Amino acid sequence: MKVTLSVNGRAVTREVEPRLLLVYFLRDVLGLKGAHVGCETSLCGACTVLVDGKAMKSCTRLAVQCDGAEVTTIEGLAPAAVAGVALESQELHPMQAAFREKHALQCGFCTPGMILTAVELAARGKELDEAGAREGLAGNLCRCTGYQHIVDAVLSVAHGESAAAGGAR
Amino acid sequence: MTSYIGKPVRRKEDRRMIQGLATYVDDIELSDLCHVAILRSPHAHARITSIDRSAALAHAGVIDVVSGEDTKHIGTVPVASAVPPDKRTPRTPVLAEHKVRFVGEPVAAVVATTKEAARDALELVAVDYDVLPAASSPEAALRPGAPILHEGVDTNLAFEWKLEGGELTWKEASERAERVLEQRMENQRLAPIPMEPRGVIARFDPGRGEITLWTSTQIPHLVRTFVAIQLGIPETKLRVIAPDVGGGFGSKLNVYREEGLLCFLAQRTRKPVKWIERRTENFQATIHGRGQVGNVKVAFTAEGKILGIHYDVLADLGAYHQLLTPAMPAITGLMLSGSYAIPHITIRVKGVFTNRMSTDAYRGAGRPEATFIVERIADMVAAELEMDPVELRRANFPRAFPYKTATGLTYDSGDYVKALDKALQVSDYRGLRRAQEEARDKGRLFGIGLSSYVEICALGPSGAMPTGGFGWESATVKVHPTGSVTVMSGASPHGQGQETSFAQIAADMLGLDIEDVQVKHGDTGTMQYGVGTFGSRATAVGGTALYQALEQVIAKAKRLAAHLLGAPVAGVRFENGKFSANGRVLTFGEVAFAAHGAAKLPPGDTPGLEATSFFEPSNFTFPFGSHVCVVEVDAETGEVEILRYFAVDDCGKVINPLLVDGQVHGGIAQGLGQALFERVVYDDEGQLLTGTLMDYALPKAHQLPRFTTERTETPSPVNPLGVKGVGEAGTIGSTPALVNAVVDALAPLGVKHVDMPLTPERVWNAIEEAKRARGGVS
Amino acid sequence: MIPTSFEYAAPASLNQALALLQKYGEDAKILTGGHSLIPLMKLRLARPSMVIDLRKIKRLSGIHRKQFEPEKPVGLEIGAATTHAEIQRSEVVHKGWPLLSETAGEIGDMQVRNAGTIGGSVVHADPAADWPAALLACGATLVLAGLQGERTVPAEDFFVGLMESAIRPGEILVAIRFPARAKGSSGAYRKLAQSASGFALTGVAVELSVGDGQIATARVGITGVAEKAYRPRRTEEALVGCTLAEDAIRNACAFAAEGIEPLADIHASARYRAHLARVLTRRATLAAVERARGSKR
Amino acid sequence: MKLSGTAELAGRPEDVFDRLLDPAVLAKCIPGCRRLERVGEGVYELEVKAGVGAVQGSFRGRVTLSDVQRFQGYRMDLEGKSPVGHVKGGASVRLEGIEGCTRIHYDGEGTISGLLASVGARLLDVAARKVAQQFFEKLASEVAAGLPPQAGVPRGSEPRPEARADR
Repeated sequence: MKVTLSVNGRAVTREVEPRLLLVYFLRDVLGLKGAHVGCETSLCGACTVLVDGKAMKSCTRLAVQCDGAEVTTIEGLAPAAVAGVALESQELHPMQAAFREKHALQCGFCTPGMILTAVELAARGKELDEAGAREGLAGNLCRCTGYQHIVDAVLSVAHGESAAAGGAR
Repeated sequence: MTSYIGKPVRRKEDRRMIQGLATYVDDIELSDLCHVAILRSPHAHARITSIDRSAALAHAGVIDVVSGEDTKHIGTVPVASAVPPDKRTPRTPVLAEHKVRFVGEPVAAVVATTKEAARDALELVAVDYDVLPAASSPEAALRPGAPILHEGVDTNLAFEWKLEGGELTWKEASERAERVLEQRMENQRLAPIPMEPRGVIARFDPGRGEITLWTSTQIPHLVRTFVAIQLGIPETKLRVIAPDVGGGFGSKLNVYREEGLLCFLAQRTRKPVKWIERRTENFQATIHGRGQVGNVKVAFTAEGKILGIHYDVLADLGAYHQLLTPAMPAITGLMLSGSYAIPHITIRVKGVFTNRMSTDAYRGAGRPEATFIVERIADMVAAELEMDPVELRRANFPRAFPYKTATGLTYDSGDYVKALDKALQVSDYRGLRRAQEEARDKGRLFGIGLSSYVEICALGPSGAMPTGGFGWESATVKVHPTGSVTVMSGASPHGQGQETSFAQIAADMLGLDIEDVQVKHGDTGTMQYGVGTFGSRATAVGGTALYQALEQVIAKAKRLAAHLLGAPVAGVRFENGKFSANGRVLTFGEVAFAAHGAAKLPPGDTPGLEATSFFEPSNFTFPFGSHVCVVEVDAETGEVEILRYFAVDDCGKVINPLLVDGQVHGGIAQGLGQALFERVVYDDEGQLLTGTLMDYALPKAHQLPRFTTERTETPSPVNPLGVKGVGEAGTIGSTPALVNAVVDALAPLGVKHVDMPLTPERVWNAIEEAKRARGGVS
Repeated sequence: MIPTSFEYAAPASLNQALALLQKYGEDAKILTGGHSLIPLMKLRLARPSMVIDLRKIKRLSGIHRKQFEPEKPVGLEIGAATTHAEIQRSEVVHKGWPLLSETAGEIGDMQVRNAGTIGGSVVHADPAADWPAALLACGATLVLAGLQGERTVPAEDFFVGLMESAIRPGEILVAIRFPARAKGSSGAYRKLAQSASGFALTGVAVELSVGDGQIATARVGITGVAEKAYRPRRTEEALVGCTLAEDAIRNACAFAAEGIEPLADIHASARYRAHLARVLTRRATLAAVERARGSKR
Repeated sequence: MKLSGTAELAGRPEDVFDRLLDPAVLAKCIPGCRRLERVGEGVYELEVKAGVGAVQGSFRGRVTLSDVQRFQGYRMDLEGKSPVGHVKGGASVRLEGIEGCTRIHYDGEGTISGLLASVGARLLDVAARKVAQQFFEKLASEVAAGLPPQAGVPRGSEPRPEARADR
């Protein structure tokens, strides 16, 4: 079955089985390995991507459901992302930069999904407080960090702190 | 001259991870890659009467289907535990042979050209079972007439092990004691749940007869050695690569059936094969942790001096030994003195086979169990004597270091009073107690919990390792002609950040920009043998190996610089990456280039500038700390709210405070997980009831408080960096702090102990029972 | 993680969807957000041969104020394919039916709320889902479409049993209607979540009105406790005319699990669920009373 | 898991007993039964599509009847396999004649293995009760339909299953 959608700003059309999940469409068909599969029950959030601007679990969507949708993955988040493929040297999205600055990741497996959820959360701006950030991250599990640095990263972007400031490299 | 060590350097590994460019096993694509799906036993205990694979083989895309009959020549999955010496070690086949012994045991494997075909065909493999009664818990497994897991012996007892020591005997300790308290204590089974499940890819090169194995592991070199033994191939024909590894927490400190199996399938099908664990498989067949239930007795004086601990424990081993399964209760035994000077300690362990997945090392590995027991004891004794738990702890801390415990360990260095005092200060302990009084006056259940832990890290010296060796670590420093440096560490990380912390050490010692140092790890095909990252050892043991290699490189570079500058070696200063003598200066890069150009070498010296070093520590290190947890309990629902959490940890010298905070935060979260949420549940038939994240609760962001972390810094004398290790501290300290806080909150009702996890219902039950016991109306 | 094979269709109209449903019978499943169905399909616990995606049928999503009967006050109609997040964020809902905003915000997590739909959840009839409690408390009516036309079913007749609703083969839930709320009324939802899944160990929705220093009307919906969400009739009766004193309300809420056979599983015993039903009914009632008084001031 | 309960059928034990063991009747009464064949003395193979709500599975298995004491009772053992788990259960069934009716007492236990056990635990007790209830409801009507039309035979009452989880 044919599906046409926009991924990181680029239109793609592919023939897929109806049962193909969006996360496998991204990973196996398009080679975008940033969305990860961490559970089978739609709980861990490692597969989170933005569908039409909203954070969604790509393991709980069929690729065919996304016909006509605009999907943004971690690879396409940074402003200078070239043709949907991230480059080692490119400029980072403020949330990506904040994750590095605040040491909001360890093993990195949950990180792409975490960042995309964080992007939607941080759009709430100043009204986002710590409790709201924690509640908002409830759909993304991290086993490494205890979440505190992630919450700090989300709040720093939401509140407009410059991620580039402070700290050695 | 340090410009990186001790500073919050941002991680070098982050860039690829925040852009989705990291490479975990499942991200690796190979041409012609085939997919493996594994059929697992739905039964806890059954005889396999027949396996019909014809329908699966006929399914489109299926290349092969194998079962235990095909793999019986493959050696047993290894057990590397040296303790206890006389234990039963049954064969652990890569695919079940005749019998299955736990839900999730691999029975057959399907290889297909797509993962859809492999998954679909799995349903077509028809297995008939003759279901047997299950020994579904250690207690049940020891009952007379219990079903026997492993034929040949009429018991499920794998071993009995006893450790007894100290200046007093238990008899003396209990006779001299004012009182002896007794309590049943359980360290429930937990699932480690790294966010990346396991995954294995194997590729066979028929021309060279070589296998490349990508696996999500903490110990690539040990996997190479053991899998080569299993397969009966020379170790030179197997290359193991651990790419980016998405967390391990001990669960990837193992050699699993799928590693040998995939190598076999790659050889057999001549295709590269990939198996990615599903989360349901991860719950069933990746090791679990803890699983100890025991009875503890403590003898103490009226002044609160603990005279002896006597602990009888059943260790729930599961159906087979994995790599270190039998060693876990031994580590608990060794650490039963906690951070106290206790004149007598006995631990008697019965290791029991059960129809469940194996238990093994899970973050803390034996120490959280010990710490939970000792720290609960400290609070129980304090409550019994109506002493402040702080004073009881003070009264029992050892006064001088090194301190030799009744269990035979020597604590390297410490200042337990200092860490405790700092914890009291940052938490405003007195203020908290006042707040507690006010809250109690209003009928609120407000609790404060302490935990003063010590842990054993930097495993280990090799001779004292529960593995009977492999306590060392290695590092290679390769200086390239342009002066940039590759560090190769044997301690393969999985989230800890060694690419940064090791680069900090190298950059500082060589006076380089950190960008000029690249840390490599995880590929046995390109680097020297190493042991791995576990037991909070990477920095203390692997970092020291690096330190030694760097010293060797500097020594050689100095000789060359002296030669080039025409000065005696002793007259050359090396500072900030510059060699100077006689008023002349050479940069590190210039010396590196000269070393490779080799046109003007000192007599007898060789070209090149690199060194490999192996470090064998003389002792373990013993990090310590004090945590304070503040909770409020909802008296009606039993819900526990964590109001504040303070941690003061002493991990010796700190290379990167940012990474240390990260380790402590994550550790605390995991420890609170055990205390509040997590448990693996098997029913009486041995069925796994917590098979997904819908039923096994990992802590989520909104379920945790903000942690306040502070440090004291007592350098370890065991290594030149003075570091101790921090990977497990948070996990070890936090579990008893939370439970002590909840019991403290419930103390006015008469509650003395609550079993973990402290689910709302359990806490509510404890409240109700206490009310009934007091004759109150519920 | 890999569902069994199936056919897929995204019909443009409700009639086309109904025709497909008729054609494929019980092996067809309706898909809106997918957060009830796709998890089951990934584990292969659901194996539909046909999945009918309603995403192109515009009339199935949206939140509208609507007059259901002439001369009756204006109520609220929520399309079955409306996401939890849309309901949570809706100003109309927030102002007029705060219980619904609150309930929507308690469901799953942000990503689930962004994708999951009220209709999908309601039809799935999970005994621990949040919406059924709110629907019962609000006296909602479900609009079901079939090839023969539409019919409406009151919420209390809709939830039949464990994951079983009154929807008939061949029918599609198109909308949920909430009647207008009287002045001086308000609602609240109180839930104790199962810590792993976030589903309700017990969730209680209360919708009531206050007048003359007492509770004038009260409806209560309880989820998570029994095999289906239910209304504790004796508690509702006792609440009507009850003074606003906590003790009086406590007494009324003592019947919240009366006549119910509570579920038991590894997360909570039957006894504890019954206990939570009583406690949370009182808490939800007190919160609703507080809001109702506030709204009158 | 244990499952026990009672159900009442119209007609005396002598009238209904043989119908209870009739494959045709069983096939009609077992909820979701797609196929049922007698393959030996008291042994039936069957295919059942069973489920709760959207959770559905196809089971293949066999039912074995033993200890058959005509008009009094029998033992029934059941085994079913599906890709998502296995079910196994057994029950002793006793018939009691009460005023021209038959009261059936059943007392059984069952286990579920595999994925079904680990993800569906909370559904199982209720599902088992529901299946038992549907079975006896259908049985009551099947038996009543098979009785000679005769006045005054009291109808059976609502079946009353009780499931109890041991966990």
